[in-house]
Amino acid sequence: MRELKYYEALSEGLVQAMERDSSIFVTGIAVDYASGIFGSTVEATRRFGPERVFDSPAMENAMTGICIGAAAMGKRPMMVHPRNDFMFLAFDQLINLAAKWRYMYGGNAGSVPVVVRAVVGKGWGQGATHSQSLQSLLAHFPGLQVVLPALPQDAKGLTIAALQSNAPTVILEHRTLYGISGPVDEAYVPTPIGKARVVQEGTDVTIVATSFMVIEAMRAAEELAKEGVSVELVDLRSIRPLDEETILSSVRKTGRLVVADTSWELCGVVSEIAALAAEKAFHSLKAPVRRIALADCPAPVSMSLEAAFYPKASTIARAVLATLGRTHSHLGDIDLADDFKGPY
Amino acid sequence: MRELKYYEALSEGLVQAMERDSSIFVTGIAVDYASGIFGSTVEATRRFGPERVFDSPAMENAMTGICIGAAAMGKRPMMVHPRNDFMFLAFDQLINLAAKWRYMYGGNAGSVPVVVRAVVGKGWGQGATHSQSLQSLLAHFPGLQVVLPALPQDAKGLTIAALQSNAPTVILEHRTLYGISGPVDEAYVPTPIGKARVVQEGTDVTIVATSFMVIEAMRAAEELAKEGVSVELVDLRSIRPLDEETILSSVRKTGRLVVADTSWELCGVVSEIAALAAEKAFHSLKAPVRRIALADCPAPVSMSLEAAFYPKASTIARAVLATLGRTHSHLGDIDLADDFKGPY
Amino acid sequence: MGTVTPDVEIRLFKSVLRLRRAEESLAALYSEQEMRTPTHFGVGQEAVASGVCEALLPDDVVYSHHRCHNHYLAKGGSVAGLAAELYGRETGCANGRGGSVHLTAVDKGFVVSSAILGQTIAVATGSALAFQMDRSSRVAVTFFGEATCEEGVFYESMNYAALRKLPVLFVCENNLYSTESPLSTRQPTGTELCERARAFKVTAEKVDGNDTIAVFEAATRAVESIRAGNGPVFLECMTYRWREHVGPGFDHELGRTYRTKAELDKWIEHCPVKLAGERLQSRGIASEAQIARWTEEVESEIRVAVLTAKQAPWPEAQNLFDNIY
Amino acid sequence: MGTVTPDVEIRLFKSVLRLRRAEESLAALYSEQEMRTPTHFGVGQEAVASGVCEALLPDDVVYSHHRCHNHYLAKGGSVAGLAAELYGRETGCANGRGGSVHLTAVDKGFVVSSAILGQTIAVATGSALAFQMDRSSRVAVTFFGEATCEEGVFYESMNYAALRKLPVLFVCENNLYSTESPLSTRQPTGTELCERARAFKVTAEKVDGNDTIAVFEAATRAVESIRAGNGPVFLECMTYRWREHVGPGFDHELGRTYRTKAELDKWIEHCPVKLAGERLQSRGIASEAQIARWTEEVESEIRVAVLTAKQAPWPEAQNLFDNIY
Ligand SMILES: Cc1ncc(C[n+]2csc(CCOP(=O)(O)OP(=O)(O)O)c2C)c(N)n1
Ligand SMILES: Cc1ncc(C[n+]2csc(CCOP(=O)(O)OP(=O)(O)O)c2C)c(N)n1
Ligand SMILES: [Mg+2]
Ligand SMILES: [Mg+2]
Repeated sequence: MRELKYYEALSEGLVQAMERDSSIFVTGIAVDYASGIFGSTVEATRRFGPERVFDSPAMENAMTGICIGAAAMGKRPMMVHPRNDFMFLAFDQLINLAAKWRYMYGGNAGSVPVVVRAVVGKGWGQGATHSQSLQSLLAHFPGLQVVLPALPQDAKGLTIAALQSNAPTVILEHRTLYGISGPVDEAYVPTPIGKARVVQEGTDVTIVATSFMVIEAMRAAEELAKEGVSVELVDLRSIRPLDEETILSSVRKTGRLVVADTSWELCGVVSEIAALAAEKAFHSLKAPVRRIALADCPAPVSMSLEAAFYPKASTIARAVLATLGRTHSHLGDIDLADDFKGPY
Repeated sequence: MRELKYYEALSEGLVQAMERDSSIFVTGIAVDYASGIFGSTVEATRRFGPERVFDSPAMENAMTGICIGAAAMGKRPMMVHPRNDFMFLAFDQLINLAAKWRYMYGGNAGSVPVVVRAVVGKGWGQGATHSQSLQSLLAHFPGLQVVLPALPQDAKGLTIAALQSNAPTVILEHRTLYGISGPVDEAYVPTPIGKARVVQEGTDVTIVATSFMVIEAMRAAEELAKEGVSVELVDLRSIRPLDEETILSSVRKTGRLVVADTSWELCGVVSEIAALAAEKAFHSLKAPVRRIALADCPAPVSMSLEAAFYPKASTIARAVLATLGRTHSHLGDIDLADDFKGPY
Repeated sequence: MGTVTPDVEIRLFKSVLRLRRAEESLAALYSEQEMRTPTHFGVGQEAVASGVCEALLPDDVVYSHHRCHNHYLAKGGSVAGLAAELYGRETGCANGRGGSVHLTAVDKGFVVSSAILGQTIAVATGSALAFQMDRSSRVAVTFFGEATCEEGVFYESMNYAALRKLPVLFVCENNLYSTESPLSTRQPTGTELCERARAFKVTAEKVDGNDTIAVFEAATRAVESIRAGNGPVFLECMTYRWREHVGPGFDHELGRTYRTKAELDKWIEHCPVKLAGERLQSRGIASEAQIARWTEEVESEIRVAVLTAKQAPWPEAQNLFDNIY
Repeated sequence: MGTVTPDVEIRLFKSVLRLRRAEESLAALYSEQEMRTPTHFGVGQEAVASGVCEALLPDDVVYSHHRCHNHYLAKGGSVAGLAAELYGRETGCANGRGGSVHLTAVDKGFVVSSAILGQTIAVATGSALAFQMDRSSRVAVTFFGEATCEEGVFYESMNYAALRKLPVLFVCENNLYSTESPLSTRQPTGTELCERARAFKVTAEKVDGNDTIAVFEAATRAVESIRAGNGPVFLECMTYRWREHVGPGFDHELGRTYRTKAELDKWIEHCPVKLAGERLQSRGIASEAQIARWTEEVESEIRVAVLTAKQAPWPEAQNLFDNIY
């Protein structure tokens, strides 16, 4: 299959969906710039013009409400946040209205199919307010769908699926994934929301990972294979709805679980998956579950601290070995240098 | 010890703190009404007057920022939300600034000791936007403290502790607790933030509960005792910082864990506690952990649906029996009628 | 009174009468504690809803806030759907899922009301955006209280609506209070909300919100200007809430002192229903007997609605998870 | 020019000169990719920071937004603390935890800057509330860009500041763009931000933001009025950002077309540093040689700051968890 970069896959999914559905429009700060959200909205802007792709003033809260109101009249708005951290300002509209709309009006006021895309920052000293990853908060609320494409194929497929779905859907896209390439279907095929992907099968340990941690986990799995450890890697993709079945059947098979997410641990995705295993695959578990998350502090800026703040492939690999009771290993230096270039 | 109602305990803690610390002030919608936040700010208003207890326009976001700015100048603002659901509008200031302030400025800009009190609604058809319980979201973020007093003693003690602490602290107070009485120290004694309370010791099962679910769990434990089940009940009190030690040592003792919280399950407090046990008390666990949370839908309004939506004492009791492998029991009808009276 | 034909005057009167009778009946029943949903009655403020909705076409859309019964009814929502919703029944306009503050009657153009201040201001603006994109001549209207003008979302929405000249009508019901807080504790002395709107390049007008005809005429002007492509309009309607903020009681009877009985009495003097009725009679458009007949019609709609609601089925627990996605 | 003594003029010039030289030097070094923090340079906008801060007393407090270097430096923050922060060192003004957008120099009255639009508008308002409660004569100032006037928090804050007559000065630097978006895509045609402020009962004035003296005089008037208890003031300072939104480059060199080189050139013509320097010379307050000496003084402060910063220690990983609570 031909390869696309993640941002190209996002773009292709969006353009194909917009071709098919004239009710889709795209807004948010900077969506129609020449740089179009790190390339992902450039083609849509070129193809569909300012009627369907247009900039927004700085007004996250009302703009989210505006998208809801347009959706109530039959549109399919996609709102983009250059950083998901700006969404805090829009939580009221998103969580307290969009997520509840269909239910709260008894189904009689229709649905509000708003798609919110938001970019997760990391590194280059973006600091505490520009590098959070809000999946666990958002997923807490029934009525929202929350997805995190890790691979280009799913960047395209989940964009399509979100734009087809009637439920308000948040797509969190990790900035460090944008430049990564992978095979992507040319056809217009949605990735089912609520289905995890088994990236690789294995027998010794299950790693459940999200977003950028899937990439780190792939590198960890490769290295672990050299040590004779067979990893089954599950890319969660959707946090809500959660694909309990895929997770549980993998854990029931391997009996060991390591979970890695791009946010913090406390009340985070890592805890959710660990709890799920402890509740519903308890009798298969052979060892304590291990959670891998951000260090429990706000994101620091200095390079020297960022290195300690973010978990990496080696963090995952070491957790896998620990869960197997192996404390020593010939683990190579598998971590990539952070080669992101500033200013942004 | 003399008994106070929960709201009287809140009030006493606040008044005693204000007597000792002239930098404390209280604001928020309705704080200075004759009804003063269900009675809890009436005495403070009477004693300290409009200079220190004053109403706010409807402006949750800016008012939170205003409290931060006052705190930066040495004040200790307490901001009160009649429903915690209104806080979504203030998440940016609270999570993206207050929680990060001390860390993000390297400790050089001091701290912003803002106390946010917010009431959790339940029942009487308050519906999807007036009965959420936001502890798991808030606790996700390092830099915030999040506490949920269940008993009057802690309503007072945690109020005092929050007003003494330098970290921004959210106190979530469940509306249904306000009328409940219990022994309360007359002295000015803080409840330590970050310490759970063992409400009752037991040997068969650990129940970890929060807020109103502590009350339900007490009733469940009483009934279970009649069936010969010895429950150890832990009132979590603080979600962040989390008292891992108390939880883990109880689980290590009983080998069985049921967790009950006032919010949803996905990425919620129940999952956090379950995950903690699966990671750090795994080898003591004798049975699957059980999570008890809201039904996974927005809060409905109709009485007939509310009854199915909220977990109760009997839900907890049944989960305890299940974790012991007992499927049948003579469980009485231990659930109280919802006797909350409208309109609010 | 250029545009106001006798027909319109009759419709306006019948509308405020219907709103008044419905709210009064429901308020009376509320004390039975069978309607388990926090309810903000709109008694005293009917002319705003009736006057504005009379100026709209059926496919214009209306949004509202927590005090929403008047708007829902004036745009054509049924008393039956409202009463059943208050009683939490499956036959409620939101199937018993929404309660008093979350009403809907989409087929009548009443999209939704919502209980969080300011939400529907943005949402109505978004519906107006959709209409503009579709080159439709429909108008979106949002009703809200003056306290909502303290929330930032109002200004974000006005800025955007004016920027894009969106077909949205912002209707502020200024009833002088937010819960128990008077204007003086919330807005600077001398505040004129219309000045704020104009500073955002939004056309603005202030009217007597208890005068059905004044509201209707202002709304008609507004809607005409909006349909002509001149962008959003802000209408400030001065009015007064008779009953307590939430619930069926009267503040003075409940010992609340944040406002006086004398102030209430002054506004009761200036009752929108009375004004409209007297005008009909003094202009010879309707007799007292006719008014009595209309009153009986309305009362009967309400009686049937309440009776039916009380006998309607409860939502079934097995359907708790319907309509989440 | 009533209040502007030669001393003040000299201080104003030295201030804009210092800001300019510091930003230019840091921008030049930024391309080495050793300052790993997204940086919004303030070149071209110096007169706003210098003019306002000159009108303040040492214990007045200042807040800023993402484009904060000028405000930090003008209120007395050290180049050393700034440079070290950009280089991520333990000696940075935020110990390498904050980066370019999160500066602090509390002892100089520069409380903090923050990267989320609008946050510090409310925060400064809160500091003003504290001053008022303490019956202090201190003033709180917040600097922000004109795009922040699209965020609701600005209006919530203005309403509150005017309601309570708080001692806060809102300084808007209108540089015509938000990232690459011109005013025309964000604010209605004919918008005058001062009109908005006045509609909130906030005193407002618009000045040439590239004219140190005009800014200083307006700020002096504002601060006097605020200290006299007349409540908040809004100052709109018209100015222009020379470099790209974030990063050290020039848009035209990077092929960006959202604004023209010609527009930039027009504003470079109207350079605040040049204007202030020429005025000093034409009024015989300082000679070219004197200006050269001051320039050298500033350059030397910067050189030392950068050198020291580059050699300063990194934060240690073991201290990752310091200062969370
Ligand atoms: C964001 C938010 N803050 C606070 C509340 C609580 N609240 C409900 S109604 C109300 C008063 C609103 O006053 P106004 O907008 O003037 O409408 P009125 O009740 O007078 O009709 C308040 C403060 C809320 N629902 N939402
Ligand atoms: C709430 C929020 N939304 C969006 C952004 C992204 N952002 C950073 S700077 C900027 C432009 C702001 O323009 P303006 O306020 O005029 O200041 P200027 O950059 O022109 O100095 C934007 C949109 C942000 N930081 N915070
Ligand atoms: Mg009102
Ligand atoms: Mg700007």
